Amino acid sequence: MKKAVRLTALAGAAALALAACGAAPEETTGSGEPAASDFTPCIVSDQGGFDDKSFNQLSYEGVTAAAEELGATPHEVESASESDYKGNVESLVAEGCNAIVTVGFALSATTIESAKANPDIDYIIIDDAADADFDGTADAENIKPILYDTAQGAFLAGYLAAGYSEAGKVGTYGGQEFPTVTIFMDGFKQGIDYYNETKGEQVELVGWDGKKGSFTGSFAADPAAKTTAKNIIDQGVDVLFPVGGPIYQGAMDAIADSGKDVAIIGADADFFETDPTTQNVVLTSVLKRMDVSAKEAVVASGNDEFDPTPYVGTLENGGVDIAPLHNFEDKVDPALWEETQALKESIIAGEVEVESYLAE
Amino acid sequence: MNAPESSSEESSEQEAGRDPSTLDPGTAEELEQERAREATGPVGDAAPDTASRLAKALHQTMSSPWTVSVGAVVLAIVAGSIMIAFTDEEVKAASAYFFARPADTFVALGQAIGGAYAALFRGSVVNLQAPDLLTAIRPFTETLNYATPLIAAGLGVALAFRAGLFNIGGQGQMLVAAAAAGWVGFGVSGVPFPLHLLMALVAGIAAGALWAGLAGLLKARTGAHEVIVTIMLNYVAFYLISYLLATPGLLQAPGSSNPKTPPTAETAQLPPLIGDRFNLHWGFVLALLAVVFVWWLLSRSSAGFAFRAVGENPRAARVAGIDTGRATVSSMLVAGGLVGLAGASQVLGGVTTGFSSDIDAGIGFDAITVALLGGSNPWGVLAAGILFGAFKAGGSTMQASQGIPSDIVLVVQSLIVLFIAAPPLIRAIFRLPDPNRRRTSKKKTKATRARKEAAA
Amino acid sequence: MRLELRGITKRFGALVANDHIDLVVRPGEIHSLLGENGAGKSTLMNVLYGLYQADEGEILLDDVVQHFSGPGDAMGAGIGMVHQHFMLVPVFTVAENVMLGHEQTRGGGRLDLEAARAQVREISARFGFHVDPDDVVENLPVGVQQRVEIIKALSRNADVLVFDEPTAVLTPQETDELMAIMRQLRDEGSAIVFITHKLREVREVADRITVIRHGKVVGEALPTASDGELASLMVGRSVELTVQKDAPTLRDNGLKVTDLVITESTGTVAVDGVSFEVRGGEVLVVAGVQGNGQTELTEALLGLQDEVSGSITLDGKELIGRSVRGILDEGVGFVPEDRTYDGLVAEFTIAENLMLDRSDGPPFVRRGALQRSFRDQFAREKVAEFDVRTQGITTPVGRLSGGNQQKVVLARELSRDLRLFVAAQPTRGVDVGSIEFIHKRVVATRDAGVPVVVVSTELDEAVALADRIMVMYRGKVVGIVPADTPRNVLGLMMAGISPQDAKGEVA
Amino acid sequence: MSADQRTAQLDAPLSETTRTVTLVSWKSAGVLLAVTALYALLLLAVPHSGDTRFLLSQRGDFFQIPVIVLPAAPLAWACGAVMLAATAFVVLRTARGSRTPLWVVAVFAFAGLTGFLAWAGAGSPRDLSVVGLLGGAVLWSVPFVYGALGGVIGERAGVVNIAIEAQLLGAAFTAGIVSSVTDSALLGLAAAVLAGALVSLVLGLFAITYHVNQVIVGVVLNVLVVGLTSFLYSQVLQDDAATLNSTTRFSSIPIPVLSDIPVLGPVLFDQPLLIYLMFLAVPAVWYALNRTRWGLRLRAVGEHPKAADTVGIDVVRTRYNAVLVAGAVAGLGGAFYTTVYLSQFGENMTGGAGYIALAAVIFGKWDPVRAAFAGLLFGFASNLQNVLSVVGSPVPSQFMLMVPYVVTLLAVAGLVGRSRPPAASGEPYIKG
Repeated sequence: MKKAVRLTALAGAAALALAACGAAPEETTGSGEPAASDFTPCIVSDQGGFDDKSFNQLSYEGVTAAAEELGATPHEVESASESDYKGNVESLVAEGCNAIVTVGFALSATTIESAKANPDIDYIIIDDAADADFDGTADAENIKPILYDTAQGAFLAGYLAAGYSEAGKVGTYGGQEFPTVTIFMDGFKQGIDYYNETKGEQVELVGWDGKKGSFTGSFAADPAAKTTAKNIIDQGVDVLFPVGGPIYQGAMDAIADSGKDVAIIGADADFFETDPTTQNVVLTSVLKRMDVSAKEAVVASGNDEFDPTPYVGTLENGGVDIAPLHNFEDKVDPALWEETQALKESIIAGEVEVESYLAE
Repeated sequence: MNAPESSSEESSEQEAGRDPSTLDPGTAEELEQERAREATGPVGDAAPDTASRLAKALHQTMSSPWTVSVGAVVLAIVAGSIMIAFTDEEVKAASAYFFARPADTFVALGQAIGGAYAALFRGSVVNLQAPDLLTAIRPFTETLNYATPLIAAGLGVALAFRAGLFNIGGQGQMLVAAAAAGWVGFGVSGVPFPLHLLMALVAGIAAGALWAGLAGLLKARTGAHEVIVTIMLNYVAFYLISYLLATPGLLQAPGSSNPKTPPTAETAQLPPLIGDRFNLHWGFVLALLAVVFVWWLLSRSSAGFAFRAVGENPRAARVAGIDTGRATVSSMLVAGGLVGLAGASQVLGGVTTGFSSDIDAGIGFDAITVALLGGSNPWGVLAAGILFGAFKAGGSTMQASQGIPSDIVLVVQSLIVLFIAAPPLIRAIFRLPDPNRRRTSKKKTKATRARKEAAA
Repeated sequence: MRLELRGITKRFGALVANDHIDLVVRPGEIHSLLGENGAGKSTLMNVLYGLYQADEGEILLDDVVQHFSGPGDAMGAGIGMVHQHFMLVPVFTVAENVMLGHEQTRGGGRLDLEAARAQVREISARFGFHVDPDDVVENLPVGVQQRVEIIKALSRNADVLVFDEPTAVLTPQETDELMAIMRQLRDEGSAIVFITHKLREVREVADRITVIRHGKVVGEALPTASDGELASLMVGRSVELTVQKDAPTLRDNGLKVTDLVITESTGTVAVDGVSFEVRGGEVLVVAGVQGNGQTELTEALLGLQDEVSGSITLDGKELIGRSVRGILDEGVGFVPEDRTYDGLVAEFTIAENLMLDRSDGPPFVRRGALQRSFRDQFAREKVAEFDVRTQGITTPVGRLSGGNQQKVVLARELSRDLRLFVAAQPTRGVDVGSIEFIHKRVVATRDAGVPVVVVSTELDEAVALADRIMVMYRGKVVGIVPADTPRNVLGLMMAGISPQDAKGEVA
Repeated sequence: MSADQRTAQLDAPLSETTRTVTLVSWKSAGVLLAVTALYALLLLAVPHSGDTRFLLSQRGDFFQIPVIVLPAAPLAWACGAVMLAATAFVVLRTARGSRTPLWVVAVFAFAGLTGFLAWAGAGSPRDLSVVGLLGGAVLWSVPFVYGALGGVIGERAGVVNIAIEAQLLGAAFTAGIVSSVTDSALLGLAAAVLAGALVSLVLGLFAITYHVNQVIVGVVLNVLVVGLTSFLYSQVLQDDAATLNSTTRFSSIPIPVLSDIPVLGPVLFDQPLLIYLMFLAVPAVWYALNRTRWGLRLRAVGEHPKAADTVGIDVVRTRYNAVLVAGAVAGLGGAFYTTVYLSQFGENMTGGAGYIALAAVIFGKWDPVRAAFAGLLFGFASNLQNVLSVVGSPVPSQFMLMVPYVVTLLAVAGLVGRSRPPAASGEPYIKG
């Protein structure tokens, strides 16, 4: 056994040695661009971490993009649990951050506290109003809440899915029962109901009845994500709308295993772009452009144009949208797509109301 | 499966400086050894000449458990360095042309590792770049702040160890304690400051105690192994708290549908210890008091005497009229109460803005490592808790300033425990002398068997 | 095969367990290795069997030097061992135990149990063992288990057979059986090493005797040597085996056990309808081969057994159903059979062990706190009184020798006001000097008017200490007889034969 | 005097053997009674009316069975009656001093479950797919069963394997990378086996060679592997997820004819290779432990290592061997995550399955077949929650998720009766 260990070590060392045989780069004397800015944008995640394929990741991308544009070096801290939030935000303050992006409702209280203690720093909180006293405004003047009325986008997706479904059954499920998740499911349901109303159809929604539904219990592509998807597929749906980061990957596997022709609808980003493996399955995606808004807010802060007014992404301002059909253009009745586009205009115009806790 | 006798016994070895020879009267060769021992004089006899006394002192230092602990920490930090180097972009870039210009790699390595540990130091002990003194010492107060629940929970695990029980249930005990303390903390109103705080603390400690006591009761009554029971109770507690958090009218904050509680009322919060600028709160003092309490309990009280007797040899304890079942239940109650203190201090001092189902923050498991590192001795737990608190505080700064993933801290912590649990390995690596040159563990095996029989 | 050990030396740290031991055992000979407990016999045999490696010296078989790195090598060379503590897996069948380590397999790695069974049957028939290969070992009586050990050795074609203290667990009759088996083996040409400290057995069966003491060979003898000669060789001085005591002064109070039945958790009835009485001022010795219910009986007296029916009264008070604490408080002193398991906490100091049974109240504890100065003073007194040889009262008790450990237990148990004293195997594994001391304390306790129950498996001790002897067999009382009952009658009783029949058979 | 005569004499007293009696415990009766009472309370407190739709076949099955629609309340009460009858039977038997037979518990559990399903699914328009319920149970149980087999093998050799969780996670991670890079699920499986064995090697090093308390090593290893895999996941896999973390999975292989059996066909005979392997592994491990030289020596080492040593068995080597095999088997369970169920590795994706497997070991009384059934039971309980949430269960999901753990608590507290672990389990062997 010892011999085997040695052999393995030897092989490993050899591999390293081979890899280390590259040529050294020329000495570069200050030709590289120095950090153009002394502005330091920072971001702290919630427990999901920056690889959650959801709001942490998109926000992180926004911050990185902003930093690039500003020529700054971003600092980031991932939280492992809620007792880390305070310490992590404080670490960033100690590192001299000028703008701190905090992601998620879980960081709300910490953000407010830190913002009050550090009025010179700009705070941007994603998916939360930072309004602990329920007075309708953020609790500190240097916090910019960024929120998304994703029910509007999901409404369109629901309408589209209902029209697309041949089985007359569509499904949805969430990661955990958070408002930021159920707002998608609510909008989706309203879209289906609207379709049934206007068309006199009976398309059913499995997995959410407006109050209760199916949740995997986490925002991970864990076995529960797939099982939940599988059980919904077993009910005979042909469109599936998984809400919550990577849980859609479970749906992908469940669809592959079922051998059935089930389409999925993406949440947050356009799956067609972000995950090429979904290209043949993704009907459309409900877009929540956190990368864009986070970037804009950070850039504004970097240019001393920070505006603490809350931002609510809607169909109107483009913060929320529905992605193009891509590969499904042939499969979707063009008339349906046109109706969906028209519906979007009606929502913007206020002719069709989408209910959500963010709707005015 | 067996209770982890090694820790508790090791700690008592260390206290008593015992020569762990065997003492089974049944086998003849051991009598032979005993006879020789009596002939050659007691082991503790120091040789008269100075040189050998010095050598002996050196031998004792080098073979003491503390040296092993330090060795384990050093080894684990070396392993952490390797991971840091692996993460660092500069190192990766430079190592690609290692043979062309090796110096670059070493410089990059030095910068990466040096930078990381400098950040760890800056984040956990003192920030020398700080503009004023108060800001400079702030990191150490953060360390103590993180250490507070670790010490309390570590004491809970250590106490159980000493009573021969392996309490893996820290997570569940913290969760129910946090829920109870939190519920009193925000659900009760109109009670003035110290009283409200006291009520919340008592609720938390009691809840933790009951949750652990349940495991103790099952062990004492049915012989169900406490490791399995406490692990299962962790899950039960987690889902129970998740349910309470998701249900309006129970723990969920009114008007919200997030699985999160309302903030703790001001009157139930542990006040800041050294001013509002610092997060450090009176929970740390409670943790220190808990250290003293556990020390007194274990070494000065009759209850602690019974716990230790049951932990070391339950059969002998039973024959001596000690109610082993009662000792099991009550040691778990106290252990759970200590872990409950950790949970209460989390929601009354650490996270007063409302909490969710991960309020235990892995402390229940970290407490095991803290207890092991501290040799299940209250003062050792204090030191180990502060060390791990420093890891947590510094880990955040390491991440913020050097981009080093926090998983490394997890790995370093678990390596420390692994190494500490295997003194022979550390001795082999550092070529330290072995204090027990004779056969050592046969007695342990016997004690384990006795424990098993007593449990059955 | 001729076995020769030359200059075998084995050290454990500073101590020398075997010091240049030479020994020759020829085929067709029973060579007895005689020595006190702890003289180094077992170490020597473990060296021979490859369990230990000798620091010096060599082992020769038929004049060829052997190197044993493990028992496998020794067995391969033809050495078989019947261990003092049986090396049998309790949950395995006889056949499985016999085949373990040299299994034959059929296709697919399947164990050839049939071959093993056949082998067991064959050897069993050759020596008249009556062992069923499919019996599970833990269900067999010890005597039969020992035969399984012998079958194990024989199935490996051992030419040299080592019997390590084989008679400790046998009745006198079973011992006779074993002697016959050993002779039969010898007559078939085996070389036999018989390790024991029992003089009578040596003289009965050995062809030659080697005596070792303190790890050294101190002499050789022939079976014709007298007991006294052998004993003084073995111990190094003349030993007084009798205990000085006066006739008992009986009191009215005492222990009364009526129709006691103890059931173990496995369902085995360990003690089955036992009744007896011990009055203040007398010693009742419970004799019998180990494992016939004596342990359970003493444990029940202290409330350590769960499934108990019948009645145990002490001075008229019922003890059954009371907690151990309650029974201790009634004034019961208890020296457990196995002090390491049951009597002491090895990691605790002498002082702590001396207060182990009084850790719940005055004088050792007040208001929940240990009274350390009282404890230490008490410990110093007791250490002096009971002559515990130690560095100090803070020495962990695990560092003491067996005899001194037993003195600590005695000191603790005898320092309370007793109304009953129960001592199970009080001198097992204890050196000769301590044995005398312990016996004197037991007699002193009796003379103080306390009823005393002593469990002993050594007939010599039973006869020496007892006022009356109660013999147990299979959980039942065979009979309660006076201490001057002839030894051979007692021996038969230990095999389950009633006193009347036993006397008849002896007569 | 011949040998035979002597033994004949000796046989006389020996024949008078020690009396034994059967001790029965009221624990199982008590537990059954409590469960029945709780069940009745549930029906009374939260009555549900309407029909429950049991779906027994899947679309595309060879035999189509129509949806069975049953009135929920009568069915649930009927099941309750069966439970009560079983409990009464157990009470009677216990009073008469005989032990509770396993089949009564099985009947009790089946009735309770059916009744519960009827109650939970009452009035829902959704079909309760029995195939989905059972098929999912089989799938969910895969890591539990392999993990439990690994636990049994280790513990029968005297090494407590708390590191099952670490073995599962390490194997899932390795299988994920290897099958992603090589595009071969089979190679992924092989890598998982190696990874499981590697974790075992560390366990063995500390537990066997350095005599460290096995429970501690196990717990710490679990934490260590979580840390390491998370570290590598974020540092390596995330950078190039398309190459490194999109695994090739085993596809289902329907067995002709057998897979067409109604209900059981799709549940048992339309599965990927790893599941068929599991069906084989359970009896294989049983056979290996009980009928081969390897197993005999392994058990000897776990029961009485010194006895094994004295017959020339190398205890340390045998234990290493057992622990490595145990890790390899548990590794197969880990491979399930990334080569069967999902096509990517996720941080801490095993989520405590190793601890459930450990519970299955104890529940199964250290017997591979019983442990496998215990694993199956836990798999069922885990899946039940998922199925019911789609059907629209009245029970909060958190309570359903608690079920396996509560069942384990009941089990270790006496439902299965006192069980005897291998005698030397958890004890390091020190020669001499």
